[in-house]
Amino acid sequence: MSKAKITTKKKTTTKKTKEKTRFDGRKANELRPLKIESSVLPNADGSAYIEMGRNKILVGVFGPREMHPRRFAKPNEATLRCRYHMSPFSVDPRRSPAPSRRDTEIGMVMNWAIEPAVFLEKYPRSVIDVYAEVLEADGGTRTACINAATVALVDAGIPMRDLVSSCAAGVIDGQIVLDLGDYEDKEGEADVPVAYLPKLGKITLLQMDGILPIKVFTDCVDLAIDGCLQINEIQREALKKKYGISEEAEE
Amino acid sequence: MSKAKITTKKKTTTKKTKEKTRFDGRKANELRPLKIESSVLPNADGSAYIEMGRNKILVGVFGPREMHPRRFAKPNEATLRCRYHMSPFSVDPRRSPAPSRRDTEIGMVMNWAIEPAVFLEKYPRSVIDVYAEVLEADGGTRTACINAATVALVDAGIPMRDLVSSCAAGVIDGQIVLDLGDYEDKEGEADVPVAYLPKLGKITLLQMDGILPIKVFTDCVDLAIDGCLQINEIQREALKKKYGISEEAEE
Amino acid sequence: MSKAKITTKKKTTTKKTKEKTRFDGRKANELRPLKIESSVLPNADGSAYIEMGRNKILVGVFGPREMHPRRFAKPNEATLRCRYHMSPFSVDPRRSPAPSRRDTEIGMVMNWAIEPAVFLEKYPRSVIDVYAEVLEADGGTRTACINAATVALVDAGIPMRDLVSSCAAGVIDGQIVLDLGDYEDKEGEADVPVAYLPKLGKITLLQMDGILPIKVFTDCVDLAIDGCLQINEIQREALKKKYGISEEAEE
Amino acid sequence: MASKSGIVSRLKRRKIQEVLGAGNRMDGRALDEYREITLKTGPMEKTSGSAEVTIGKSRVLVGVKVQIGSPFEDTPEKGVLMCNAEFTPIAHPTFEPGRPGENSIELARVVDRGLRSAEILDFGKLSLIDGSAVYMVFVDIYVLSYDGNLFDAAALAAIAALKTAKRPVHTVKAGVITLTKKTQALKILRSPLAVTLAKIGDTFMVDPTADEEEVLDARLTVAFDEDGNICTIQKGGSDGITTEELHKALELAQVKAAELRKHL
Amino acid sequence: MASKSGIVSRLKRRKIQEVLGAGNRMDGRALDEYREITLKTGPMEKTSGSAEVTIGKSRVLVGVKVQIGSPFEDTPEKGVLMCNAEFTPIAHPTFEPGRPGENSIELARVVDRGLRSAEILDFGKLSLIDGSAVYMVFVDIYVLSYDGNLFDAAALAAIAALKTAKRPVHTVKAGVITLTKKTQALKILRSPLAVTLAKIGDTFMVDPTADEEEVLDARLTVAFDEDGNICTIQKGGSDGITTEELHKALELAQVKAAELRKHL
Amino acid sequence: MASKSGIVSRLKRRKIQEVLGAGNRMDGRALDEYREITLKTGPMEKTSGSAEVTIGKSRVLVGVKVQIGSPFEDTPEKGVLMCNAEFTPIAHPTFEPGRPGENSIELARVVDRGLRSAEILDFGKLSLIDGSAVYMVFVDIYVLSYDGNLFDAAALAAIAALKTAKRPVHTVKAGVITLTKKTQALKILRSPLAVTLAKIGDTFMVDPTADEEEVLDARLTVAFDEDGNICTIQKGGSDGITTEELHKALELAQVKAAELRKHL
Repeated sequence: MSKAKITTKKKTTTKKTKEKTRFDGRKANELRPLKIESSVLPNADGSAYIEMGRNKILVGVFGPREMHPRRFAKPNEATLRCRYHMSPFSVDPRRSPAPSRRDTEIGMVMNWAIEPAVFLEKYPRSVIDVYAEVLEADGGTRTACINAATVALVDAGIPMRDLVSSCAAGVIDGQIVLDLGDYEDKEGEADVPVAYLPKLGKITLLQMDGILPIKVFTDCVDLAIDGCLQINEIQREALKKKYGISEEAEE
Repeated sequence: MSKAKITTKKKTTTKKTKEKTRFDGRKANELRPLKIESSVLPNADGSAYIEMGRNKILVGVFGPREMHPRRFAKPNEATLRCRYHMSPFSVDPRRSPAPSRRDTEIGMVMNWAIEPAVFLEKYPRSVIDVYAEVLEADGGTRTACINAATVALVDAGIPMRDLVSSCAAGVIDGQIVLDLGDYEDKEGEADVPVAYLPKLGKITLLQMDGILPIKVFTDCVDLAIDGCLQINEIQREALKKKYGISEEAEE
Repeated sequence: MSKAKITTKKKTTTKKTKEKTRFDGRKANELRPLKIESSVLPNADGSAYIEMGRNKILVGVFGPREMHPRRFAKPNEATLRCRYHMSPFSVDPRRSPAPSRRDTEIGMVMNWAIEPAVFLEKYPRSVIDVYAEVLEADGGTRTACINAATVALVDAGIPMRDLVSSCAAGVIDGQIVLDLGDYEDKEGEADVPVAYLPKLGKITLLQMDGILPIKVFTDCVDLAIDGCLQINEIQREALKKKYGISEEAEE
Repeated sequence: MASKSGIVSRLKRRKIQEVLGAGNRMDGRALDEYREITLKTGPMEKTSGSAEVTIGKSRVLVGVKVQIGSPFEDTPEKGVLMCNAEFTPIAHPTFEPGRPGENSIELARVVDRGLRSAEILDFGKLSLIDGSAVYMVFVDIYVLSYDGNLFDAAALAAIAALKTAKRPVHTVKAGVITLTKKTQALKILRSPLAVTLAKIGDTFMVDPTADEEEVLDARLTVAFDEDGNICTIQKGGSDGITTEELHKALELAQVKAAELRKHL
Repeated sequence: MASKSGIVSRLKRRKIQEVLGAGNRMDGRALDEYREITLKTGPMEKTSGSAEVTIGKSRVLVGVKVQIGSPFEDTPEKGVLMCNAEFTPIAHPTFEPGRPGENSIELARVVDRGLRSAEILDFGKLSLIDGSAVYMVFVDIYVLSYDGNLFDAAALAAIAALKTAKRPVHTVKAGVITLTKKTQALKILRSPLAVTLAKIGDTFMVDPTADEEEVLDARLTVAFDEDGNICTIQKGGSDGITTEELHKALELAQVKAAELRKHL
Repeated sequence: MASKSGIVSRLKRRKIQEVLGAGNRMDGRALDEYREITLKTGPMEKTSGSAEVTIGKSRVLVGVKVQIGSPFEDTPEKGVLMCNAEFTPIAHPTFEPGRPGENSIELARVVDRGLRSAEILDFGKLSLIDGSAVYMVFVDIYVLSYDGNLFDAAALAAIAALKTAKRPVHTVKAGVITLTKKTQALKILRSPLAVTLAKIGDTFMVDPTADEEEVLDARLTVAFDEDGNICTIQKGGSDGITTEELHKALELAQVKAAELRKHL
């Protein structure tokens, strides 16, 4: 039975129905348990640890620092350089430690998701490295990486226009649900990861794989943005806990 | 039955006998259908497309341009840099897109075949890149690449001493034949690719694999040179079609 | 039957017992046949060939020469750079010519073993390359490489504080034996390669794999040092043969 | 796909934005207008299927090869689809020979994800001996000329090549695989087509050129199947878009996808 | 693990030696005193076993995975142990992403040699079908933070992860391997633990920090099993040691290994 | 094999040409004169066969290993020959450790093509189980010292090593391969030997030194079998040759090949 068949049939019923309970007992619009902690790495300029469901991810920020080789430096702004990497034991079966094409692509979309939030123009010719290490993966790693990277950037004292918050929504058995875990991810008809800048009202990450009518897709985006707003609060809490007040970090 | 046995037995009869017809109906001294077109790539400084039998090859020339890193630049002349590359789908079965040792060797012999024809001394410290992309392969790709590269160099406005023309001859069933296609290539006792500069009377590519008495080998070279002269005319036509007159490009 | 069981049981009897004869008829404290010759490579600044048992190893020294890229140069001394490499046919079955992790580690420990003996401070900003090529391997290649490298360094005219001499000792069937060949290496309970600077009384290479009580281990080290001292004489002979007198090379 | 921070890029951007301010594009096109598109299927004889697409001066050749190989460990009874993209150095002066860069990896991944999420093949029918021998479908994207919008060209060429591909037919008897002389179409179940929009300043436009891609703020690629469903989305570029912009962009893309489909 | 020849390193060394001259260390520790050690087993759910160790600000995570694979050619009836170490770029500003460097290769090799020479597993019992299917035990050392003494942290984390690891259980019938729902402990036969000493000038100290490693003259790592036997030795650093120094170092290391063992 | 465009090379070239003008070579040899050649077979005990050749100060060691492996897909019932060349960094100050460069690839390819086109082995007899287990013949060319003319040295060493090689003998019963204690010669059917000529200005000479190779205009390598047939030709260098020059060169090469053969 193909995905499209399901989603097309259920088109009329996919309006954030919240009756069915999910694999892990969550409601359709409920996030997985989320925990963010900043300043967790002694040698990084900024860092954060996130648990989002069973995802366990460390992000370290280094910089602004000098770009090597210098000819890659941008004359008017800093270069943001995101790297996404998974530990060999983060998934089953074990994966090779060499970067995959998927890793490269996720590094690119992380970069695009975060760049609009950073005052890069304050650090011409320099580089800001954001290294995300996925220690354990449970679906939605890219959104978790973006959430942690944002907190780590603030932790590094880098001035931000806004906090980037990221979350996916998807469709399972015709129902739109928030923040899919990996059991759901594999079963689901579609997955829509989104990153959002609440102050600026901008979507900075948007991907989708699956088969969805436009309306269902945009409903997914709306639900994912709802999730982002919830996560934004948690990010602020994590920073407040560390700094007393998070506002100054956002200008 | 080993190759040498055949060729030694047939030694007396290998004098360009033209009785037998070939796999594809050609005469022994007949080229495969040949088509060359120049200026086919919008972003290259010069380019050419060749169909030689079922070979389909695009060549792009970039330069003269600055050499990076500079320490590899030659103080008194330009560096010619030929690259031979096959698409994954050019052969059966599919090949890896990573360059093979064969690719590297063919790039080297292309370089040597073409260098003597180029006024490299006019562009000290610079580099001229010649990139050959084999889209479909049908035996004799290196000769086809050289033919197209020459036209592409003229198309790029690079002054040439002569047009390099290239063709193979070989021995099949004791008969010397011109311009082997891949069915013949695999069956043949020997294959002798040659590149020739007609004005200067110089052989600039010469390779051979097989087992041949000297006399048969030199007969092959002679026949291949005949083929080169025919191809030279076709190259001139291709350039004339584009530029009205090809002579100016050769000084 | 595990290694530890053996070595623990035999602890009291492992005092350099010399009764048993070995696979190749040697006594417990007897070196394998050893031959060192210097100045064997025409293009190296210094070189040596060693046969130690069936090990056949060539070492070439190049330098002191300019370090590329320059930013890796040390301002106050030369950089010693040892490379350990095995020919594909040096072992059975054939190995890949690409360097293995073991090769990298042995290059590191060779470096540490030899560095203390070289007056690196005489050649600031330069590099001394020591390339060891194992043509045939027979157990104890790293010790043989160090012995040959030392002779090659003197041959290159590089001033040395001392000649580094290297030899392993190990435990087989509870007996401590000197300079294990590869048949013994695979059977043995432990192998302890040592490099020693006789004048300075310093151990500069020390590794061990196996399971040994401290006392047995230090007995192995003592026996290995005995072996080093014997080898030191052979190194001096090799240099004397070439230069008449080896003392000047050591300051 | 160069950096937009250099001086040349900034001048280029200023010029493009000036023209956009007057509702025009540098090459005179309307914002919702594609350049000329050509599609040729079957140009390569040694493939199972092939197609060449040009969009303006961009040119992409796709070759499909179907061969026998080993299945993935976690899907032992299924055939395999592999997408690969090569940016040949003849396509643009800034493309260098060598390992695939980020942009070619993204191109291959987006086309691959599009084909996979549209479930174009019944992979369960592409197994010969479960666990050991299945059909591998290689889709090689060969970029011959670059002037922007490779996503749409590659997606169109890929599906056109797949739809016209003929795979070899093998028989299996007592564990022995024998090649027959027959071939058979791949049976493509769905045909996703990609539409790419660029946002420069506040203006959206379809089918960006290389110059427009160099200076764009955001890029949105949407693949649609024949029923108008979205199969894949990829947002690129270092600016965000609002939900309103998204809605308009999706509507425009859906219309353009239907237009593109006429070429198939 | 930077070069000790730079100006910064030489100033650092002078300072460290001054303090050592008075019998102290920069962080106030005694020469034979470890920093605070923590060990947590089982932090990663998707592994067969895992452990995280911190020694001061150094932090190492080890994940163990047990899977089915092919045996080595020369030991067709034995399971396989593979150690790998990754210096993640978050661990230190000087660590760059990319291929493993010399230091991570040495770390993996020393831990690997320690486990192997201690014969921690009965590899003969880890074969399912001799010659074609055996259990592969992957030990991945993931360095999350570097402040010296990775050898001791990695060796402790590795053995702790292995001792708590549960491997899948398969049945073999007529050459067909079937996964059961059972798991079973790996049965670790011996537990080697590493103790690293640094020599700066003529002074030996345990558990060197990153600063101490940067300026050290010699480094000695000794792994001991539970009976006090030595399993592996690795000397590093570009100065030698005398036999007297070796004897004292071994005695000290043996005492410290017994202390470390309390964390297991 | 360095570039001939540097100042040093141009001075070198002027000097070599001056001397050639008087009919001489820098080392006093005649134009058709080889340097001293030595050949030693069997120096390496752990190989199936080995040979070391010196030509002047050039020195090449070839090791042959015969092992069981998988056949190529398109020749399932044939054994496999693999040639590999390594330019060790001890051979010349300009050789750097690392990946094989262009020159070592060309050397391996030319020797490989020579052996292959001469059909030195009956590959059909080197299969144990068609499609799954055949003998692999590895020919590893190890360049220990470089002073020009590696082609001739490597070709001579390769065929000498192959002619004296003894492969293991296995028995096959019911699909099970068992190693016996017997060995057996490889049965080399033909012995191609290469002769290399350099052209500097208008002068041809055999057996070029490193200096001569650095400044040469053209290079011609011709391999002959024992009947005087040509097996392989490789022209190198960035100048062409006329057909007259070719004829003379081939005659000279044929004579020299016969001389070289006396060393075999």
